[in-house]
Formats: sequence, structure tokens, C-alpha cells
Amino acid sequence: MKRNILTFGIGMALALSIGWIAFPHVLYVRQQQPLEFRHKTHSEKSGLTQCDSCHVVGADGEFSGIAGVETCAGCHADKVGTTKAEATLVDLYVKPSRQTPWLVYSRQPANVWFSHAIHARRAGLACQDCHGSMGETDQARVYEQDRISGYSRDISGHSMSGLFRAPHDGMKMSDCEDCHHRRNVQVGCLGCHK
Amino acid sequence: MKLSRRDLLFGGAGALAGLVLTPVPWKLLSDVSIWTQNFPWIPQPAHGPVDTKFSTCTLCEGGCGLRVRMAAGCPVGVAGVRNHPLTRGALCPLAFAAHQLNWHPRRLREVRHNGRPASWSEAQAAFEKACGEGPIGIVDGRPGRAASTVFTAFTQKHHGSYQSVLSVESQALAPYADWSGLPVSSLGYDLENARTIVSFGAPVLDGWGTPGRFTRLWSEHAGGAADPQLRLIHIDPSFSRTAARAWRWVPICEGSEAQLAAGVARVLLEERLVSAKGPMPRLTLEDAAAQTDLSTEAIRDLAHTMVEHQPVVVIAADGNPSIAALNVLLGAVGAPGGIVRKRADSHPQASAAPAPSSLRALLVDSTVPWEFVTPASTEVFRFAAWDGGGESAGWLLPAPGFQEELTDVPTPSTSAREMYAVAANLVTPPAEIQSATQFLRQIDATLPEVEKVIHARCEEIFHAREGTVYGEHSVDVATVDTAAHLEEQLRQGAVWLGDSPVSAKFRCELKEWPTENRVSQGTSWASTWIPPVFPALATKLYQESTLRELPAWRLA
Amino acid sequence: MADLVVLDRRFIARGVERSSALRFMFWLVPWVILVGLGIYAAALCLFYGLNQTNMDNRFAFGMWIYLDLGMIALGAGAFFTGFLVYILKQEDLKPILNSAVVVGLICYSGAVAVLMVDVGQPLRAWFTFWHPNTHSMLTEVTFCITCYLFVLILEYLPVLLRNRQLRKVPSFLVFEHQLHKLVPVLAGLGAFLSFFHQGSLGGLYGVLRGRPFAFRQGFAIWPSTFFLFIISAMAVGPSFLILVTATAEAVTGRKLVQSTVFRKLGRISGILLGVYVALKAIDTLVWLNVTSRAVGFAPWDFYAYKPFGSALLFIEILPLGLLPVFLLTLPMTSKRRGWVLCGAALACSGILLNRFVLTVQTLALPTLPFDEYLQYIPSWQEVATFLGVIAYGVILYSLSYRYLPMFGQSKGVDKNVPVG
Amino acid sequence: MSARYGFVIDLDRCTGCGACMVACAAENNVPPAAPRATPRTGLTPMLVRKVSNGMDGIARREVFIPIACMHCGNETPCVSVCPQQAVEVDKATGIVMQMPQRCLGCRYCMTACPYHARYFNWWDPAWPTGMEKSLNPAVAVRMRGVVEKCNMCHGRLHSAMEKAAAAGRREIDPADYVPACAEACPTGAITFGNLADDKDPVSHAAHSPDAFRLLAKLDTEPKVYFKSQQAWVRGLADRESDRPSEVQNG
Amino acid sequence: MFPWVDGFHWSPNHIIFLTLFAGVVLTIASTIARAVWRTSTDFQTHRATDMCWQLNFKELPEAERTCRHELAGRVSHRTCPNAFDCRHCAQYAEFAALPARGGALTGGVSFSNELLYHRGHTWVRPEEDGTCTVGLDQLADHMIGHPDSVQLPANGTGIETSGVAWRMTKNGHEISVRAPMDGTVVATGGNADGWYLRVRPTKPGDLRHLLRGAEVSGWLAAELDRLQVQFSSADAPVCMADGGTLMPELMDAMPAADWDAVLDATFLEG
Repeated sequence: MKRNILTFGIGMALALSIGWIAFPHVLYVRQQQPLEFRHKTHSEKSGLTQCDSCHVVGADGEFSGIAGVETCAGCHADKVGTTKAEATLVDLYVKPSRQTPWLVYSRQPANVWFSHAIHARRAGLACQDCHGSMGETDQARVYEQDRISGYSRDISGHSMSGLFRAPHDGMKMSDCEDCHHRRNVQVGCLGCHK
Repeated sequence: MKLSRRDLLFGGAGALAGLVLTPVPWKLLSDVSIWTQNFPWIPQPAHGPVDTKFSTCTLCEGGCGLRVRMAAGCPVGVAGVRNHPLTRGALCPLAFAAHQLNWHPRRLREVRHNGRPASWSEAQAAFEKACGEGPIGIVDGRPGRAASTVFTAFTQKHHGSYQSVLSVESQALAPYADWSGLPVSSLGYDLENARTIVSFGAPVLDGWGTPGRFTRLWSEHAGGAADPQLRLIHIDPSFSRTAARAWRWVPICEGSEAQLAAGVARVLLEERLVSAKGPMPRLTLEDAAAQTDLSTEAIRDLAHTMVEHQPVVVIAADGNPSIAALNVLLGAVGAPGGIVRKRADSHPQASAAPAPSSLRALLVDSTVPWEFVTPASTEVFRFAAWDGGGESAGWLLPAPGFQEELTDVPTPSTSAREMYAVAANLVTPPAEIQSATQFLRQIDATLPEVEKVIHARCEEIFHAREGTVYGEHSVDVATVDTAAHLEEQLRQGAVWLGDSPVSAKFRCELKEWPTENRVSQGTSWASTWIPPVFPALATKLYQESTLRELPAWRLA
Repeated sequence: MADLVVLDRRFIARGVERSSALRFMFWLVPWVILVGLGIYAAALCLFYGLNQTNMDNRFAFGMWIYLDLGMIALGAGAFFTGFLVYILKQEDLKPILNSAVVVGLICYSGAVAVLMVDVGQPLRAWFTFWHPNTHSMLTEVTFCITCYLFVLILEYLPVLLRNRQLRKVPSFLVFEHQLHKLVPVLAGLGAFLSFFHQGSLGGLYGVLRGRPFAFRQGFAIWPSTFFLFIISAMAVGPSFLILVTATAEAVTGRKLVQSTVFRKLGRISGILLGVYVALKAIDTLVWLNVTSRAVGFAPWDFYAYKPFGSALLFIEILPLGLLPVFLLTLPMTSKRRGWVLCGAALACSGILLNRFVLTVQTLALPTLPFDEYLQYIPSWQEVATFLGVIAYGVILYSLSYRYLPMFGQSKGVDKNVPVG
Repeated sequence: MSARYGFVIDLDRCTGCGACMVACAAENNVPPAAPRATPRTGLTPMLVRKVSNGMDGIARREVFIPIACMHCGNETPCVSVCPQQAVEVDKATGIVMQMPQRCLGCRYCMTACPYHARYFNWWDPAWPTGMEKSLNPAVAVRMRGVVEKCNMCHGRLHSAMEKAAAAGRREIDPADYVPACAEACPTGAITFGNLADDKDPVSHAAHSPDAFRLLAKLDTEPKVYFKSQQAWVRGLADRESDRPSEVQNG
Repeated sequence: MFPWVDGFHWSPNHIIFLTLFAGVVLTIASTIARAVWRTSTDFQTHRATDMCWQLNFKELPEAERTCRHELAGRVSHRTCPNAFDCRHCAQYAEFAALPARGGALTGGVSFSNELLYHRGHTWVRPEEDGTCTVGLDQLADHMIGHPDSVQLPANGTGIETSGVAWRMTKNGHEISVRAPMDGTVVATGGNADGWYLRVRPTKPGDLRHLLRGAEVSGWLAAELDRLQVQFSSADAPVCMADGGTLMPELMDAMPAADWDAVLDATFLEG
């Protein structure tokens, strides 16, 4: 009898440790950004304090997303400073004016339509409301991608349990719906899907 | 201690119980269904800035205005241009998927010689050799373009012959050209002022001329009204789309259009329904009735209806002179609402004569329809963007596809007013692709550049100070400040349209009633469509529905 | 081979005569082949998508849905017998109970398996549980059938654990004993669930206001077909049990249950069928004169299309409806085994025809004035899957018969029966 | 804003050219026909059907009927049947929305639709190599095994809304939102507008004596109206005993 | 739909639906739970062994359930209602009083009157020190001969009447021998010693349920008949013509026989 309980316990412990510790490492591929980008440096040193000095909402409401290399070229036409990243940026991307293959943390899947114009302009949300303190980060953190779904980990959120989540962790449909619910915004499926 | 079966049992049970308390089963479940929502083998639209460009379609001579939506530098959607003077936002069904043509499986991406891969340099060498050895010919599918100027320049320098292939619509105008001595390209139909239009099998509601010009006109002035302002009488052996929507449909025997024309002419003359006194056709009304399989009453009635609402114009499906003669009787030649004359005519005299087999080599431009037959004796340099199949004798040279080259669009043959537009190169063509003009300029660098010719034409228009430029908003050329500005506007998709046609009468001398009874070839709904292939999405029309039939000579 | 025979013998209860292992294997071979074929066909559909079938945008449902409706109707014997025995205390039906459970399990598991192939995105099927639409009959069906499948498995477990070798494990034996004591609860639950999903399956088509041939008015949220399906299923369940058992008797050459059981089942089936036919007739009349005309459809037009003539309607009601009622209830016929079997067979085919009309004919008929009547012939993949499920049923039943106490026979009872 | 978007289609003006079908497919990333696709298994969210009065010779009449989702406004047949809420009627626009990402492909909605305006993805969507670059980023590509239909070019509605938001407006500019089929129609037979707005010409046309709706007696309040001056065409609205004997379908 | 799923809102529909669904799920779950719970308690309260035996007893053919008194010829025909546990038998005393008409045992298995026999073919010999010796009777012994392996319980383990006393294997057949009595194992012997277990009874002197004297002969006779019937099916030499003795190492001698059935019947397994 005791022995049964023991073996049962061992099996359980094994499963728990695999599920909570090993599983996330297997599930997510970790990738480095092509460049060592520092939001902090840009906001402090070069005085680009506003998000929209690089991430712009166009006249038709189209959002630029991560700034194109031409924007970078504005300041980095030639090497500013001597870091390796600087060299890579200028030589690999700015000079041949090739777009930098950024790995976008908050990239929503192709079937999602998210309008920055509507959320930031009309609803007046601050960038931080969804992206948190992205603007103050001092280095480009590792990009984690779900092997199966192919989504960035920022979408499903970093907390595996979904409980005790850090603020701004997770950009899943449920997160959108919670926010809409709180502000009692009524939208149908195709309000956010395309 | 050794593991007993019971230990494994309990251990397994524990593991199972534990697993349920981990994210593993739940995360996998949701991830797998997310995976099914974006199967990796399903293509996804590209990310990138979206904007709208204006241009002009070059896939047929219609010269329709295009509004092209671009994403990440690729055209992702085509639509008509609302304030385009001719089409007013309408396009043919195929144009809406034209932006997919450049990736058509039959797209030509390499030089081929007798079906085997070859290189441009080889083709060039072969062509130079041919020029040295004897007269060469150049066939142009769309005269009056900047490219045409380059071609003529080349042929003049190298004692070659320049010919152009006429579209079905221009062929229908050829008889008037013969009788009046004016070039075909200077004639057109003043449909806007006509009140009765009699089409002898011409699919006027189904891709004829500049598609959209007439459909818009028809739907505004006729629609389905019982007694419309604009009467469309359609003569057609089969119950075609035009027949289905026409105000009157006259079914006749296959290929008896000429006889009907004669019959009608007889009634018009005998009953003095027209001012003209002759010539009288030899064919008696009874014979006409017999051959067209109509009653004499029907023909008589038709004649009466034709003259009831003036002005009336007759549109033939092809260059059958008898039908053209009908217009002469009706006084529809050189009169408003009839066959009119566009103002100036700077185009070279085009001849529809087939290529003489004496030629050493023949360069066929990509605008020439694929079914153009080349003499077997000559060496052929065929430019094309898409492979039209069949045994490709000689050289097959990959030409720019949809919106891949800077070219200009001259007046469509059916238009009553002169038109000039520029098709920009919205898409950078794949490597290994050259237009005929680029090819020729490599052989003879002294030839004019297409861009220069376009520039010159713009200057010309600017200095003539006539007509209107239809861009975002239409402005008279007279008010445009500089030629450069005009050119810039045209390059961004604006269209120049000359002033309304001169009513200066031109006369057609008709000694006797034409006896030629050429059978008009059945014009298919895509007869004006030059590429030998259809856009992939055209399958919606002929495969995924029975709305249309794939024209026999087109490739899916 | 030899030890295979020994092994096989070990699992057969002591003192119970069964045909030789070899013979049994030969019996299984064709069915196993069919199952293999079915699995292959299903795999094709899952891998390449449903273009493997001959269904199309108009014929969005095909042979498989018909199979599901048919099987689930016939499988109703399981819940209904359970209900009779445990709730209505009809102890004399006990001998047939295990067999009924097995039949039910086969029908329901088969139906669910086919359903998983039939849907375009089986990996997402669980969305129905996560975001169910409470207005949809299909939701009701999905929930009830899934739950009921669990119930059936639980009901089957005691039978399984009574196998000669399994019962040697003390904990299994005790568990079986304890679970068996609780089976009445499950029987009640099963009855409840079946009541709903049998009905919902009827509602499935009855609610289609876009298909005037199938659309029916009803009470509250349920169209009349909801209730018709419940009664018809209850009526045909016992009949199917009779057929299955009779077949088993024919194949094994053994007498498995007393004729009284047949007679009783027959009578129950007959009476319910009578009620059903009466209601069905009324429903049809209402539809002909009110429902269909209200939406601008002349009801007899639906029967203008061959091969589906109005004959179908009458066949369904008279020879396959009324006739079996008499055969199963009238004293002179219900005493004769032959007549009872015949009646049961007619009843089953009647219900199958009803399900066919509702699923296939409904879709074949045009709705838009310029629609045409369509035909649909299932592809071999569909047929193979269909047969595969049938074969799976036969195999499971044979195995259960061979190794489990299906008809509650205790040792030595059929000692002197010739080897079947 | 609570609009009721709908179409009025003048059948006397439709020449059956098929521009709407192609434009619709291009706008909504509908894949070209699979090699084995037929009219019965095709993907044509907008489908022009050819119907004749069954006569021959001079008495013959033909009409082309563009059929897309009718966006039923009452007892919407496909909404109530979907087991997992993949279909819903949008309160703000009245659009009947189909969510392929939620759909499990049971096809119950297809059997429920009286207009056969719903289509199943029998094949994996496939384009010739490179042609995926011509896909419209405003619409997600559907996957095999799900049902799709006309969503009224919601991609265009999105960009209209975005444009309005950028300009600080709540209401969209009607000119910014015209579905591909209406935009493409070369004779202006297909007109689109807000039926709830009396000033909208479309809501006028919908009330004209020539206007009718298909199978209106089913009482599903379709938001697509048809228009014709020919009595026999209006007669196609409902299925009476005396139907046109033989009809060809597109 | 479910309160914790995105976009859920309470509506009559949902409430009805959820209640029904929850009800169904709970019923199923609780049913399983109760069955499991009861099973485990049965084991903890040592009722399990007896239950198993009871269930197996029910499955025995009627011929193998004859009452000891019938075997002894005290009563004409009686089937045991108490799963061979005479300690609970109401009529035991009254029947035991009747005279036994036990005929001498024919067909060569001998038994001793000092030993008390269990129907599972084990015997019990009470010793002076109050313990009991447990062994296999001659029939079983002859049948098995030298077992290939014997798994005896460790000293100190408790055994229960008709529960498993020890396990043996022979020619690939697993044999579990039923315990004749309740008690605790104090010593173990083996095939060679002629006895297998020495047991300290839980309740001393309560061995009323074991067969003795005339009952044994009747019982063994019946058992031999059964064996004959079972062997007759197999193509085995007729080993027990009247007067012949039961040959030792029977299992080795007649490999063709359906030993599985024979052993099950002999050791009262299902």
C-alpha cells in the first residue's frame, strides 16, 4: 500500500517537473535579433523620446511598425560610434538599403487585423498600455518562437500557467477581449479578424 | 528492489495525473489548433507598405485606366479608374486578375531557340547576322506607340519592312479607310452621340473595343428600359450576352450578315427611308430573306426601326464591306453619332498585308497576337511574355509582362477622340527579360529611346495646347504650366484626351454595292485579349462555374 | 500457432463451448481486411482533405452523416434496454442487456469515429466544447453523444472485467463488482442523454428553415422531428437487438436467449413503432398542408424528382411502418419467431429509410427557383470508411461474444450444445 | 453607428461578364480553381448564374443573377446552426460574418443556407509559384477544410475604419467602403449601400416596385435585393408550381 | 461559453446548458470515484479477499458447489449457499448430527483422517504448539508432481481463508493455491518437506469449515469424476480405470490435456 503511494508520487513528481520546467524549453525556439538595438540609447542620447518618432501612423491610418532602414539611414547614413552592431547596420543594411530582418515580438498572425490608428488615435491608448516599457529596454531581448504555432511568445504570454502574469504579458485574443470588455467595446469576430 | 508490474501501473497513473496538472496537454491542444489555422504550406500575404498607383492597361489596345493597389512593392489588386474619360471605372473581367499574370506558369523567363534554352547574346548575334544577309521585317501589334517609332526607325535604316497587325475592331473600320483614303487609325465610332446602334455580331456589351466605354454608355442610356434613349439592335446567329441584353435581337443564319445588310439596304433605298440614292444591291429582298432565314417583313421592319431613332450607326464584327456600305447609305459616315474622324493623324500608314516570305528574318513584337502566322521560310524572333504553346519555331524572347515596362498607349481604334496615356513600369521585371525596343537598341544604339519618344510626344501635346488631361482632376492642356509637368502627370497614370472629333465631313465614294460576302469570324468574348494565357482566377468563370467557356485558343 | 490456440482457450470462460480458434480467425479475416481498407480511406481523407469524397457544396452532407444518424438510431437499444431493466425493473430482459451495451458501444463509437473524418478540421473539433453555440442542435448532439459514449464505456467495463483472465486480478474483480452495483445510475443517465441527442439529431434537419422539405414547426425550441426521432429510436432499438441476437444465434448455432425475450422486445418495439407511425402521419399532414405552403413551396413538387417519388413517403409509413407494428404486436404473429424477426427487420429498414430521406433527399432537392435537382454518388473512400465501421462493429461484437459473458450464461449452461 | 449594409442588383443591367466574380476572388484571396475542381466544388463567394425562361428563338430571354451571401437579417439560418459560433451577425453593420479560423468544417451551415452561397474549401489553397506575392494583405488566406463565403469585403471596411480613425472620425466615409463586386461591375448593375439610411440611393432602390428578394417567404430578411422590369424575372423570387421548365446554372 | 472562456456572459441559455452539462459530468465522475473508493476500502477492510472468493464461487458450476453433507451422504442433494464457509452456515449443526454413509474411496488417491481438507486441495494439521501445518493433498500433489517454481509468503504475512496462500508454476501454468484458514505464516517448507506453510491461526480452533472423514472421500470421488470428464475431451490415455491409482507427475504425463481448465477447476479459480 505504502509502496503504491510512493510509486504514484514519484510518477507524478516526474511528470510535473517535465511539464513545468523542461516543456517550455522544448516548445520555444530562441533567436537573437539581427542587431543589438537599444531603445534606451535612442531615447536618452539621440532624444527620440516619442515612440512615433520612429513608429508612425500614416495619413490613411496605416501603421509603419518597426521603422524601415531608410528611417535608420536618417542618422546612421555613416557609422555613428564604433560598436559592432553599428558596423553591421551600416554595412549590411543601410548602405545596400536592405531592410533589417527584425524579429517582431508583438507580430500578430495573418488572420488578425489590429489598427494602431483606432487604438492609439481614436481610443487614445498609450503605447505602454500594450507594449509595456518596451521603450526603456536597454537591449533587444531574445525572440522566442513557438515551434508548433509559429507565434512569438509575447502573444501567448511568458507565464506558462497564465496565472500571476506580469503586466502587459500576453497579447492573445483573450487579452484583447478582456480589454474590450473593460471598456465595453462591442466588436464582432471580423472586428479584429481578417 | 526490482520494479513489479504493479509499480509501473501506479507510477504510470501518477505520471498521468501529474501531466494533467502541467501546461503540456493544454498548450499542445491549443497550439495544434493554432497550427491548423496557419498551416505552414499555405501562403501568407507579405508585410509591407501599401499604396495605390495609377496606370493604363496594355494587355489589349483598349487602353483602360487601371488603379493598382501595391503592397510591399507588388501589385495586389487591380480596379478601374472612376474619372477615366473612356472607361469611367469599368474594366473587362480578366483585368481584375491581370496582376497575377506575371507569375503565370507559362511566363517566359529565358531565351529559347527552337524550343531549347539559349542566351540573349546568341539571339542578338543571330539577328545581326540576319540583318546583314537580307531584308528583315518587324511586326507591330499596336501601331502608334513610342515603340512603333523605334521599329520604323530601325526598318528605315536597315531597309526592312514595318507592318502592323490590325485588331478586329480596326479591321471593321478598314472599308471606310479604303473608300475615303484616310488611314484606319484616324477613324472611330462616335457612340456617345448615336441613338440607335446596330451591331452585326460585334460583342459590343462583351469586351468590344474599349470595354467599359460602351457598357457604361449602354447602362446609362438603355439599361433594361422598354423604350430606351439608346437603342441597341443586335444581329447574331447565337443568343450571345449582347443579344440577351440588346433592345432587339435579330437571330439570323450563321454568316449571312452581308446578305441581311443587302436586304436592309434594298428596303432603305426602295422605300426612300434614306437620302442616298444608291447603289442598289443586286440581292433581292426575297433572296436576302431566304439566305438570312428571316421573313421579308422582319427585314423591312428592321430597316424601319433602324432609321426611327437617328443618328444611327452600324457596327460590324469584321471588315465586311457590305455592312460598312450600310453606314454609307444611312449617312452615318463623317456625321455625329456615326463613323467620325479623329483630329490629327501622326500615325504611320498601317498595312494589314501578311509578311512577304522574301524576308530574311521577322521580328514579332509581344503586342502581336499569338495566333499571328509567320511564313515558314523566314527566321522568326518572337517576343512574348507568355508562352502560347504550339511548336515555337525560331527564337522565343522573354518580353516584359503586366506593367513591367514603360510604354505609351495610343488611341484605341474605336475611340472617337484621340487619346494618349503612359503605362508606367510598376513592377521591376525579372532578370533575363527585355523588350523588343531594348533588343534593337543593343544592335543599333542610334535608335531613339522609348522614354525620349514619349517625352517628345508629351511636348507635342503640350505645345498643341488642345485636349484635356484626366488625372485626379481633369485640367485643360492649355492651363498646364510646363511640358514636364504634363509628362509627369501622364506618367502617374493620367490620360490625355483630344477635343471632340471634327465634324468636318469626309466622304466615302461607293460606286456599286460590295459583292464580297466574307463570313465574319465569330468573335469570342476575349478576342481583344492579346496574351495567349488567362489569369489564374479566370478559372472562376469557366471551371468553377459554367458562366463562360474557355476560348479554344486560350490557355488556362 | 499452437500456443495461440492455448492462449485463446485461456481467455474463454471455463466450461463455455466456443468454436475453434482457427475457425474464429477465419471468421475475422474478411472483417479485418475491411477495417484496414476503411482506415486507409479515412487516412486519405484526413491527409488530403475531403476532396477525396464526392460531396460538394450543395451535397455538403453525404453518406457519412446518413451512417451516423442510422447507427445512432439503431444503437438506441442500449439506453432503452438499460432503462427498461434498471429503471422500469423489467428483470426478464436482463439476459439481453450486455449484448445491448455492446451494440450501443459499437454504434456510438463508430458514429463518432466517422464524424471525426467527416469534419474538415478534426484537430479543432474541441472548439465546440470551448465556444459552444447553445442554439445549435449540433452542439446538443456533440455534447450528449460524447458524454453518452463515456457512459457506454463505463457500462461496458464490468462486462469486460468479467473476462476469465482479467477477473483473476482481485482488484479488477472487486472494482467490477462495485461498478456493477452503480450501473443503474449510469442507465438513468444514459436514458437522459440519449433522449436529448436522439431528439437533437432529428432537430438537426427540422430546424433548417432554408430547407422547406425538412423544416418543421414544433414545441418550444424543438421541431416536431425532435420528438419523432426519440420515439422512432426507442421503437427501433429493441428491434435491432432482436436482429443482432438472431444473427448471432444463426452464426454460432447456439440458442442465446429464450424466445420470451424476443417476444417481449418485439412487443415493446411494435407498440412504440405504432405510436411513432401515428405521430409521423400527423406530422406529415401538417407539413403538407401548412408548413411547406407557408414558405411558398408546393409540397408535392418535392416528390416530382425521380428517383425520389412520393412512393418513398408511403413505403416509409405503410409497409415499413404499419406492417411491422402488426407483425410485432398481433398475438398470432408475435408468437412466431419468423414473423417477429421479419417485423423487426421491416421496422429497422423503415427507420433507416426515414433517416435517408431526411439526410440525402433533403439535400438533393432544389430550393432556389432556378436550382436543379442534384445527384450524388459517394466515392470509394466514403464507402470504404462506411464498411470499415460496420466491420469494426462485427469484430468487436464477435470478440465480446467469444471472450465475455455476453448473454449472462453461467458455466455449464450450454455444455451440451454442439460446437458452433 | 448601426448600419444595415446591403446590395441592390439590377438584373436588367447585368451582362453576365463575370467581372464581379474575378474581382471578388482577387480581393478576398480566393485561390484559383484546384485541378479537379468543378462548378459543384468550386470557391465562388460571388457567383453569377445564368437563368433562361426556357423558351427558344426570338421568345428566349436570359438573365444573369449574381448570387453571394444574402446576409439574412432575421433568423439567419447559418448563424443558429453553427455549433461553435463561427458565424455571427454583426450588430454594427448587419454583415453575416464567417470566421474560417473558428470553423471546424462540419458544413451544417451549408445545408442550412437556402441560397447555396456558402462554399467549402475542399482543397488546400494553392497558387502558382511566386503568385502568393499578389495576395491581398487585408484578407487572411483560408485553409483547407473550412467553410467560407462573402464577408462583404470586410478588408475594405477595415481600411475605411482605419482611415476614419486617422482623421479622428467615428463614422466611415461611405465612398471608402465599396465591396469589390460593386466596384467592378462595368454596367453599375450591382450597387451597394446602407439600407438603414433613407438618404442612401440603395435603400430607395430597394423599395422600388421592381425590386424583389429571393425566397423572401422564408422570412429570413435577406439584405440583397434584385431589380428587374421583366415580370418573368421577378417571378424567379419564389418557387411556385409552374417553374421555368429547364434552367442552366452558372 | 464557460465562465472562464473569453467573451462569456450569463444568459438563461448558458445557465440551463451549464447546469445540465455539469450535472452529467459530475454524475459520471462521481460514479467512477465511488466505484474506485469502495474498491480500495474493501481492500483495506480485508473484505476484498472474501468478496473475490464469493464472486468466483458464484461462477463455479453447480456440480462443483455441492455441500459437504451431501458428499458425506448425510443429505440427498444440497448445494452450498455459503461459499464453502461452514462457519456461517446456520444448518451446519443439524446436518452434522446426521449419520454419514461415506463409501470407501475408489480410484487411487488416499487421504488421512488426521488431516482437515480444504476444497482447494490443501490440508491442515493442527500441531501441539497451537500452530497448524498446511500442505497440498495427494490429488494435487500427484497432478503437479515437482513444481517448476514455488512462491511462498514471507514469515509474518497474513493469509485469509480462500485467499491466495502461495503460488506455483508448472509447465508454464500459474497456479495460485487457496489458503485453507485465516492466520499468520510462521514457517515455510516446500514440496520436498511434504508441507508448505506453518500458520498461527487468527482464531484458534475455528476450523469448522474444513472437510474431514467421510466428506473427504465423497469429495475426492467427485473430484476424480470431474477430472475424468475433463480428461475425456483430451486425447489422453485412460489413466484411472477403476482400481488403478492416480499416476504421479500427471501434468508431465499428459501434456495434451486442457490443463488450464483442469487446474482452474482443481484450485477453484474462476
